[in-house]
Amino acid sequence: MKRTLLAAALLAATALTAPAYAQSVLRLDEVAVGELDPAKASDYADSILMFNVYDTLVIPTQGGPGHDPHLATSWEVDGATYTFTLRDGVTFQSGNPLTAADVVYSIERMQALGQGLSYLFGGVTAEAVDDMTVSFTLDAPYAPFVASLVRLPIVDSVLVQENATADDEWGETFLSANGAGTGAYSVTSHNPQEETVMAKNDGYFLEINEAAPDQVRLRYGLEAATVRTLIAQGEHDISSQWLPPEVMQALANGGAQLLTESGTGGFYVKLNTTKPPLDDVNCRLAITNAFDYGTAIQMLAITDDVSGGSPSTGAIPVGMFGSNPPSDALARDMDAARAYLAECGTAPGDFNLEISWIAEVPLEERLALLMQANFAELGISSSIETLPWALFTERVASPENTPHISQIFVNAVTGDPDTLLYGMYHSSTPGTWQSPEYLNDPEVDAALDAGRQAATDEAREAAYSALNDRLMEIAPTIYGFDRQSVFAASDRVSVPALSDPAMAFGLDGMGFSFRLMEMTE
Amino acid sequence: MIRAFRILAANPLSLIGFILVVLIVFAAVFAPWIAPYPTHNGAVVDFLNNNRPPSAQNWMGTDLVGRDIFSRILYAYQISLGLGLVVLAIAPPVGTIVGLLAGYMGGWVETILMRLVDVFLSIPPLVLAIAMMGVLEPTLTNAMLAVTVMWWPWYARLVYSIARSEREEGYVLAAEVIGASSFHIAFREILPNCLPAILTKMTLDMGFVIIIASSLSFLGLGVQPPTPDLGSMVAEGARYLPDSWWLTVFPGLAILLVVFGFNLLGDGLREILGVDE
Amino acid sequence: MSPVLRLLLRRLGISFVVLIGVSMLIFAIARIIPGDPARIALGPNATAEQVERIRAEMHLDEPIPVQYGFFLRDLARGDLGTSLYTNRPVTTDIAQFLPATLELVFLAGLIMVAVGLPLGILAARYRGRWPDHLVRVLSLLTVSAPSFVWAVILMLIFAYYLPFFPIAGRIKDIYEIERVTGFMTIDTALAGNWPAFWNAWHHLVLPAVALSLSGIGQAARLTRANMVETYEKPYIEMAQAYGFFPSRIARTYAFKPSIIPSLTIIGLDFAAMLGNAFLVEAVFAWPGLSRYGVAVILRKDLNAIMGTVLIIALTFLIVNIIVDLLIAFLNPRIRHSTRAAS
Amino acid sequence: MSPVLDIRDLHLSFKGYGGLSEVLHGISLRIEQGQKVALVGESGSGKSVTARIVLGLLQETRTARIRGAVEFDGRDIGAMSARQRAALRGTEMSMIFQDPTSSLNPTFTIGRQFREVLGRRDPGIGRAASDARATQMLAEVSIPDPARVLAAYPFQLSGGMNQRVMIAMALANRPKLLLADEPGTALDVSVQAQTLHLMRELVDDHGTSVLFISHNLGVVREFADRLYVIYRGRIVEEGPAAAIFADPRHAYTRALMDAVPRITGGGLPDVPEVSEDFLAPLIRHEEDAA
Repeated sequence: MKRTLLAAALLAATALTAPAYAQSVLRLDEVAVGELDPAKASDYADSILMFNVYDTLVIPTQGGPGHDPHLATSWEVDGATYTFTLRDGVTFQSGNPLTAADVVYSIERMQALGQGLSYLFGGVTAEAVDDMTVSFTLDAPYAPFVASLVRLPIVDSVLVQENATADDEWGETFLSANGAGTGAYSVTSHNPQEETVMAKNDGYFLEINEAAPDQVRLRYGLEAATVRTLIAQGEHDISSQWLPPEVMQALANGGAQLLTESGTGGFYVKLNTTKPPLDDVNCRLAITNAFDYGTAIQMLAITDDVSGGSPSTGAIPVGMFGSNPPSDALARDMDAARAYLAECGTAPGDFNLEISWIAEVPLEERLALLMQANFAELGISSSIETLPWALFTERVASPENTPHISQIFVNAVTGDPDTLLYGMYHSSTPGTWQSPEYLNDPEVDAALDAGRQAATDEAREAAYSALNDRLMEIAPTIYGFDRQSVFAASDRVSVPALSDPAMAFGLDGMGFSFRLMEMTE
Repeated sequence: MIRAFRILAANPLSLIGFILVVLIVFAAVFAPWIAPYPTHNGAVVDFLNNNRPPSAQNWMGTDLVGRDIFSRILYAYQISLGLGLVVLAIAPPVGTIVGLLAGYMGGWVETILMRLVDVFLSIPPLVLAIAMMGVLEPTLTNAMLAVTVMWWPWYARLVYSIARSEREEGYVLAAEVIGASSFHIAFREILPNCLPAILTKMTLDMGFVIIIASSLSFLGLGVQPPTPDLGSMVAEGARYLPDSWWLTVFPGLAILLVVFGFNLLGDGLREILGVDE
Repeated sequence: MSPVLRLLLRRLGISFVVLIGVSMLIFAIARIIPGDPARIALGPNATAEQVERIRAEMHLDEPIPVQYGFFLRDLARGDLGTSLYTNRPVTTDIAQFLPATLELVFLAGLIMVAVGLPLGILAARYRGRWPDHLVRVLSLLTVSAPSFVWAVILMLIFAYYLPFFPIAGRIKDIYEIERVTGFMTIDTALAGNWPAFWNAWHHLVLPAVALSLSGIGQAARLTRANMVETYEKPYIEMAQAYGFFPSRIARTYAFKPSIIPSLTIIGLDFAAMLGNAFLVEAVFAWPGLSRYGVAVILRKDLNAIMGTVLIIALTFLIVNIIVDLLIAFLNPRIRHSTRAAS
Repeated sequence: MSPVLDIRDLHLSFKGYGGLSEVLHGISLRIEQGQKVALVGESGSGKSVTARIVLGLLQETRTARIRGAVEFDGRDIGAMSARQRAALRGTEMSMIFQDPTSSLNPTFTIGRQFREVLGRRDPGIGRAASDARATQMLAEVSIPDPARVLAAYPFQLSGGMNQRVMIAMALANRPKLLLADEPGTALDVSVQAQTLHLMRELVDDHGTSVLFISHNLGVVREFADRLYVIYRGRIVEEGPAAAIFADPRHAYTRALMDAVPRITGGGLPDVPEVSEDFLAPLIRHEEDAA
């Protein structure tokens, strides 16, 4: 009798919790907390927020190279000066009109706060020529400047200044909890650690697809098992890219679709070139040759067609300036490894390598174990250390605290190789999460500078090709594999930008423009 | 001793506990000989055989890098039991000394020491250990340290309460009258009266220490890979529910089994030694 | 002054002293942290000037006792600093996450008492017979696994294989509930949104049961032990000699004297639940203080760590004072600490 | 008229780890209406278990094996169900215990406990009726301020006061038989004597039969009409109290009497030296021997 009652209560509870949706809702998740302040945005979750709440002057062309006008209608280049004409009649979500002053305020705010991707705009001076015209002057030639503008979100300067205080002159408190953009989605609520809720902005300056979601819920820090079950039960729509391959596989087997985003980044196993024995190039080459590239690729396979990565051919992902052809895939070579090890000044038993992995990315633990086993075949000793992301970024600030081996997924934040490689290998940018190598090599510096200053695509290609060769020679990094981000999604949503190569943006996170998605239910 | 065993044997539950503990200790000590894949406690990967359900080759399946879960559980028992032994070798003596000093000396020594104990006891045990592990590097030694730091106050309080009541007993007064030193009275007269309670608590605590230690590693604050640890095996496997259930369920049951064994045994010992809960 | 009031004042005084001690302990733990908190705070691309600015803001360049002084001063103003992780005041974070944890722990505590005590009474009433043995095995079993193991097992059975309960969160996201108390079960009721109310309960049950299991075992064992001791007391024999039914003796005569010594330990078990919530919240993606605590600890977010531990210690002290008062209320010896007649 | 209590050839044994061990080896005992009978022996002699068999408490335990007849008011207790036996307790028979303070429940007021007891006879009794009856009973045991005592908890009262409360409670339902197990041994000697005196007056007034259990012949002398001396589960001497005191014939009885002066302190009794003579057969004094 009691059991029947309980069952009835459960049924009642279930029945009561499934009313029809009044409006279409898209639910997705990210592992890290989303940073809503656009000047501080750097990782994937931040990018998703930024690209939807804010707009930029240009956006990458879908399905091809180059950039299209967005908040700007056109631009002119005159030496180191870029002049942009703004689109008429654009208003912020607050109702304030977009003016050149907003653009100037946005870049100055970013430079003043000095966080996130502000380093992209180091030597740039902005000026409002008139209400609708803004010019940028660069203090050194920078070929990918237009590309970098996809990382300059335009904020509502009037609204932010209204909410700034004497202690907080750039309105950081306000912008960390509220949106102030022109974007297709406005922030309804933002709970760090829990979720950000966004709603469609009816006043958006472009047409928004009718079927685009009315409401979007971006949840943070869900467990893989939770996401897996929620998607299977139809209560979640798009997973993060950090689900382990097995879970993606289980979802795909259960009928979920797999969305992909590729071509702008790779998995880099970074070697601290200042710490013995890895300060010796032969010791580094011994371990880069011992790494089992084939098994790593095998681990990434999700289905027969979809994989989390493709074989690496060198320091630059296939498809970018200076990359090697796909046929040059790197492979394990134990004979070469042994030969280099013989030249290495340190006995294998004395290596004592610290192999770190980022706690938020379970896949890296497996790669760490793979490396440990690979190196052990040469007799090289090592230990494994788990580092949460925040702690990792703190540790790499000094060469002594930086582990021997760090595993990083790096993407070109603007889609251009400069933003992928300059931060990693130029001697002027040591000690960030991108550069735990602490590489200091004049040849590499020269090639990087040439690449960013070159006027033509041919010259850039040549510069990055030389860079690639040099980076293979001195082996500061194990170039693990070219990254392809994979997301599992329910069939309630269709995302052309993440499933049709002709619609892809070639910029990480941009595929999550909600206005281009369609809810099919 | 023989009498103790006979009482144990008369109580089937305690006997089961005793057998469980003996079996697990045996399996842990002789893991290198018993484990079907003795190399799997360390840096071994076998991606051709990863994430396999239980089979004749791998009784409890394999984990995500292809290691035999049964073998790793046996090695993980070494870590759990070792940690328990170290904690119980340090915390009770420290707590006992503090408790004796406070209980026998009285006065400001008592006030200061017991307020200190109160401070430690007013943070839930696991929270204190988590906070400590949060600022320390996650290593086995630090995990032992964190658990020990949260553990000694319980012994201090136990010994203190016994010492305080014994302080008024005739034999202590008699010793004071003949001019015995405080040290002599505290350690030679009072301490022996605390021993049965301390010993019983230690047996019962073994299981509890294992639970706390596995909780720390469940949260990623304990032993680091590739060293096998029951708590981190459960945490790791939980990401792959419900498909790869064996990753979580077997290590979870392994914790249950060893702690259950110690609890059954401790429960029996309590009856034998006649100590109240 | 009534004895109960005197007891309350005394307990408050001691608690205050203990809380100061706790703050010192937490402060000490937080300052042995390896690494530079200012740099952790600013993230990967910070400049040296920014690091200096934050160091000065956080008083990191002052001697430790001065830092502690600043910490206490801010504490007295109810200012726990800013979380480096969420960029918000720690008090705001705690206010957001604490109710979820308390809701979970309260229900778990309730289940512990509602199931554990009757089981203990049953075992004592039939001591030495099969219900006693069964309760003994069950309670030993429940205390033998950490709550994350129970959480995983319950989840596997009752959420995955038999999908009776949801696996994560506090409520289905279609319900927009205005936050009044932060307790989802109360806020939904206040809003009069009954489907949401049931849904909140539906989410709460499984985590609460997982959290309560080891407490149930503890409570049952303890109650049984105290009841058995009480059964040896002459007044129980007297009750038997007056022919009261065994069930009435168990419920009335033996239970009340037995529950008094149990209460202190049940209070401690409640504290243990605040700790174990760290494990259960992790499994059920419960957006509570414990999950926040783990996140800030993993990120070495000093202010947030100190704030979280302090608030948990405070909650624990409050619970203990409540338990003491409850004991005083139940135990006439404390309530009437003077003799009425002699 | 049948006797209030008639025990014939009562055997009791307990099942333990080493098999059955017999505690009572066939004792017989009779209490007539209004008679005050004492059962005297050292601790462990079997006198307390006898009382618990009469109350029907030992019958409820699984380890006890009972043989022989126990008739209360003409009805065989052994043949009754547990429920029927329980129905007799607190109504037809009641008991007074050794330590009054610890025998009263520490968490309830005296008034509440009176109400529970009176409820045995009259389940629907209200608070006012119960308090009135309790006040009357307390007055009978010469308690000066009944209202205050009813509101008090046992630990707030002295031992002597609690003893009187317990006597009042035991007689509140006008039982036919009162069992008194070493009453007041825990108390001061003078207080003990006082309350025993009071108890004797009361039972005489009410015409209640009493089975008085004690190790102390000195206490019994004041109280009992008839005496049974028990040693190791056997009655060794029985008869009118006066007759036995005048002429103790059994070696054990004599040993107990010699011990009297030393045990008036109320502490542990000085057990007489064990002697072969103590195992001598039962000696029965004739009714008219006095």
